[in-house]
Amino acid sequence: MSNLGLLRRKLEREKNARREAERLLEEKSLEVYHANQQLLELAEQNRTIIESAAEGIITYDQEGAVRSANRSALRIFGLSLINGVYLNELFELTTAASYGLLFPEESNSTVRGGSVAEFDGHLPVEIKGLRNGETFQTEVAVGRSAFGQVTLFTAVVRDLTRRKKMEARLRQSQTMESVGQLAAGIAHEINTPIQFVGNNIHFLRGAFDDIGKLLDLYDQLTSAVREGHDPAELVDEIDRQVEVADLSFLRDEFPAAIEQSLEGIDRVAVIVRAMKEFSQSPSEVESAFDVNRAIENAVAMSASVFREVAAIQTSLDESIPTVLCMGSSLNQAFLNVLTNAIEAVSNHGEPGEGRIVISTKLNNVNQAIDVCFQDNGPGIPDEIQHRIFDPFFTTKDVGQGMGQGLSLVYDVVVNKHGGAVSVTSPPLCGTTIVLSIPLKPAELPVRREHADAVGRF
Amino acid sequence: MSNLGLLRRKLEREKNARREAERLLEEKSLEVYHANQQLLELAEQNRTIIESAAEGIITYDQEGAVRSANRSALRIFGLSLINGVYLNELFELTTAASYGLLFPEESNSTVRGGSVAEFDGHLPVEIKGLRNGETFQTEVAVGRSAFGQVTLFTAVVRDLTRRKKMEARLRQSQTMESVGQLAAGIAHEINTPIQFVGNNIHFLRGAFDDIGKLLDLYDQLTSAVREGHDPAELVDEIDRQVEVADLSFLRDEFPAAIEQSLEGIDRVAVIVRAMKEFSQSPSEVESAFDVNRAIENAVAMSASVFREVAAIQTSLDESIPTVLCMGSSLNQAFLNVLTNAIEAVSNHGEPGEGRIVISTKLNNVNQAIDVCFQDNGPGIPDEIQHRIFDPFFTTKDVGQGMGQGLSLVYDVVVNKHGGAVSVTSPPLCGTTIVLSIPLKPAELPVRREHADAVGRF
Amino acid sequence: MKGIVFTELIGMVEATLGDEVADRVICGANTATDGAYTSVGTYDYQELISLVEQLACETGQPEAALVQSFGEYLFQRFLAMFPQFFDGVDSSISFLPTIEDRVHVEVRKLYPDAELPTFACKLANDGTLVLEYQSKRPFADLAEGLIHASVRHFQDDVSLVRHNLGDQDGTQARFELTPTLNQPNDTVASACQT
Amino acid sequence: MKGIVFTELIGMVEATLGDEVADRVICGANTATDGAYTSVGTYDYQELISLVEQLACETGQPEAALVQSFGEYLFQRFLAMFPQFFDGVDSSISFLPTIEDRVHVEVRKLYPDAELPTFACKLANDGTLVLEYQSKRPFADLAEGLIHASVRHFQDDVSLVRHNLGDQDGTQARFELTPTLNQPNDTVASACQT
Repeated sequence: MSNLGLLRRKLEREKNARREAERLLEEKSLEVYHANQQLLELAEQNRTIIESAAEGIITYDQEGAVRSANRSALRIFGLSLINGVYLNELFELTTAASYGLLFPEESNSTVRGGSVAEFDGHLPVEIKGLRNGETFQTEVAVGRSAFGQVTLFTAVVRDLTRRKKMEARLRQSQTMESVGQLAAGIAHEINTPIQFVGNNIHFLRGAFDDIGKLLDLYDQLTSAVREGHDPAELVDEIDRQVEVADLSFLRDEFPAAIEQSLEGIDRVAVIVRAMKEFSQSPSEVESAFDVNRAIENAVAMSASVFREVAAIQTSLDESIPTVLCMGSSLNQAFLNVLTNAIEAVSNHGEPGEGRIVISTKLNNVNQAIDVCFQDNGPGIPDEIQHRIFDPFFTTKDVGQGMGQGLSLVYDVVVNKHGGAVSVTSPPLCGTTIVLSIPLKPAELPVRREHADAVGRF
Repeated sequence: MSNLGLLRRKLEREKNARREAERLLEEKSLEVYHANQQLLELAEQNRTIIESAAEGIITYDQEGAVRSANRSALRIFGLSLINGVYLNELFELTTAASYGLLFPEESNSTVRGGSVAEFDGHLPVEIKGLRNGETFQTEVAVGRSAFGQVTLFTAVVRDLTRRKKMEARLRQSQTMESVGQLAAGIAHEINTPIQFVGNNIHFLRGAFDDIGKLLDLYDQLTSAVREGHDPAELVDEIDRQVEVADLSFLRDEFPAAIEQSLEGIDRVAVIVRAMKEFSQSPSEVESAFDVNRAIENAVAMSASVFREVAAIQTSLDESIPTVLCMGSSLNQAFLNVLTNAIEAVSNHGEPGEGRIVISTKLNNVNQAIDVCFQDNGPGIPDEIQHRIFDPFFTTKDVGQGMGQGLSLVYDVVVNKHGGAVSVTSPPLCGTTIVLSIPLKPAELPVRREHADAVGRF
Repeated sequence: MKGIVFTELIGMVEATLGDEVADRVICGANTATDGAYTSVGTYDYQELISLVEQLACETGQPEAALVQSFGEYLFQRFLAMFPQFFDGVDSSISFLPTIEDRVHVEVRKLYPDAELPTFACKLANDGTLVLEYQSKRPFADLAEGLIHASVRHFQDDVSLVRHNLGDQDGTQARFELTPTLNQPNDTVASACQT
Repeated sequence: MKGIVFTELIGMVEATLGDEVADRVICGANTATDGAYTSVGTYDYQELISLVEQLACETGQPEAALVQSFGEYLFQRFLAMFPQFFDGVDSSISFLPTIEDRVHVEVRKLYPDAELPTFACKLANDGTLVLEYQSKRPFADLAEGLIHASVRHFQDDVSLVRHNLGDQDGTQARFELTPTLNQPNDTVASACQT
């Protein structure tokens, strides 16, 4: 019976052990259930955030097949269903390089847990997206995650359409802005000669009236003489009239008034011609362009603005050839650089101390014409030199007027003409900006966007 | 012994059952481990996406204390640590209403699982954010999640600084754009009278030379007569000279040339004055403003543009008082509406068929001056009427010139002057735009942004 | 089939007929597991049928009756082991609908893969609860036993009618619990319509 | 302490001394669980000490020696139950460092809350493996038994020296495995330096 008792005790222990194991399993199961619930909720919360993000977020596998996408991605690509679609239906992947951008190698930066989407190592890239058969500009940041054997990529896609449109709109707007900004000055510049030409013509009218009366008397005199009448009384009247009209004064002043008027009219004509040449409706067609004449126009246009501010000197090499280019946009570029220089010296120097020198010369090395704008303003601090071509950069509050528009200069010279822009501003030595315009339109490289090209300065 | 065998069998079964339970538990544990790993990876992936999002994402509790935030949120609010910070340190929450925006009630839309962040029900709102003690514009979309007893809110925060800056920059740019766009036309408009005034003055110079010679002869004649010499020869010479110079022609033409010149100078002066008044450097200071004169200026400015395109009529109520306002920005608004009207009729009608009527009248009800622009262009389709005041809206491709700038009109009239803009465009009846300018500067409501106010049309 | 059904069946045989009968049943059934069951395990339902067959041999009772009795026994055990499911419930007509809505929900938390029968319930206009049992396994008898025990436990004044459905093989059946007294029963209606 | 230690101890006693001794040890120890252990459970380590005390009474052997023997037994059991940990390992000096790096990692996958001892290992320039045992519980003897068994299993030519550390209460000890033959052992070095 001891054996029996022993067995019964063992059996009891086994039963209890089994029950304990079962209890532990159910405990574990419940724990698991709750843990899963929480993780699912977290995942769902994240999913909701991702779903509501304005940026498109897609994941895709190594074959480039999309595995998931959020609402914004559908909107951005104009699709109602995106899973299973291949990347080349979403992006213009004409080159292996552009394709490669979407499949970054594992980055070397810290990867926690060995399987984490890693964005830090990969800067956003600009890729053309496809929507309803049309391309549009996107900015894509790609990350890579490994789930066991499966590698997934996550791309955060930003639609740059609106921004690009805004930038284009702004660029367009800026094209006309400088002329508009100068309008008051131009009006003033025209107004002054117009005033005195008007005064002179009024003077001429009065003078002619007097002279007309005199001519009438003289006519009577010749008639009297011819007919043998006594002219004495007429001569007296003529003398009186000569005195009244102050004929000698009139005869002295008349040519002066005429010359002054012609000079005034000429001044107006110069400005008007400059304005006209500046404001030709912008055409992208290239034609022969006289750089020196354009500089003279720019100076004429901004004459009234700078007269009290700065002495302006031109040193134009008359032997330089014309260049084949888009003239009206170059006109704008010159004017923008000039008005910036004027502003630089006016904001910082004593009145009359400002000095601006514009020179042109042939650069044989580059087969280009270098247009050099030097001012003795305060210069541009090193730390912002690389930003002055940013479309939104300004050192002043918005609304304070001129001084922007250098992004247009960059766009025109570098993007449109394949030229170069350089800025040097040694401390206390003002600023020198050189625009280098190629003599012949170069085979332009792929149109560079500003962000990519900043490194050149 | 049967009893003993029985017990041994039972014991064996219990042992096996226990081992099975133990095996199941370890199986479960491992399964759990892997499931958790996957969920953690997923959560981590989501976290990484959220972390790399350009939008700030913060979660906070019902007390408004921040629980978590992504990198962009730190950047947007200029903080290096954000957890535990309260919402009123991140946003300008001056009113209960603005505070309430960040704590939306549970929405009625489907909530999966009972605990999901829900964004659909809540549209993004614009709230002023705080960064380094300064305010900036943000757009915030708030969602609500319940975890058991805990309610968490998730806010997706977009920094609108750049966009607002871009819009302001564009608005500023557009202010000057219309004048710039008209510059070529204005130059042409000025050039013609300047040409013939120049010609006339040249004519006057020649005429005066001839007359001068004659006057010399006459002077000799009077001397001869006075001194009793024989004047016959002189008279002959005078007669010859009168004939050579065609004195009668000169005396006829001289006044005509003078009058024509004065007229030309006057035309130039009118345009220049208009240009000057238009281009006064924009000032936000209010002063007395003659609406009729501004309309005349706008018509003068755009004269050369519309002459071949449209007949323009003004019907100005001369009895309307001046208004206290920011004149230069209203000038711009008038010009923008006018150039839009010109464009409407020029793009769509036969040359010469276009007709634009501008009228002013006192609106006693609103204590405002109504400026009404009517054109017989093609009208604006219903579906885009509400968008024409959008700063980026255009029915044309970017680069095609004028026709935008209505956002400036809205900004100037509604935001800056507390006035109203209305557009009516019945099918086939052209477009009528009425700008209503209050006689006195109203107590302006909180500056309305475009998006909020679209509903008014 | 979840191990708890096996452990409880053996427990019932041991308790009512003694360890020796239980041992003979297990040995006679000659199943793969040889009678070693853990409640948290999952086993082939054919083993349960084999055990019942052996039990029928031992007792001379029909299998259906045995399975029904087991159902009644199981109800009592559930009552003891999971009192929380019976809290605030006062009749079969309010209890039975909660099998789908509450009991199975909790079971699935512990055993997400459990293949549970469905108990679709519908309250007819005359107050009759119509319950449709559907399973991959032929245990309508077990369901009947459970329902019987429930009716007895709550002391319901109802008549229970069973209609076999489908292949008539015990995998599908309709149970009708019709109140025998004309009592308006609001709580029933509300419990079943949710 | 994980239940497997308890089930294996009782298994050893049953196997070597018979069920009756095991039963007396369990009954004599008079623990809360009364000898009902499941390997997946977690139990107070004092119960193990009580069981060892009773075993010492039964056998007349010192407790330390018994625990060391149990350690050696446990090593053999692990060898049988978890062969994957011994694959491609050919010496204690290459095996022992894997306890922290591989064995405990796997244990934690199954039992995230397990309170495991640490086995910090360091390979000295002369080829000696220095292993520091540290635990909340005083089972340096168990560790020693395991290490002994390992040395025997791999037929290592090493001498084993133990230094008790800290409170000298068996919770902390340094074990030094010094090769007794002058054999260059590349695999050892690489196994330990990772």
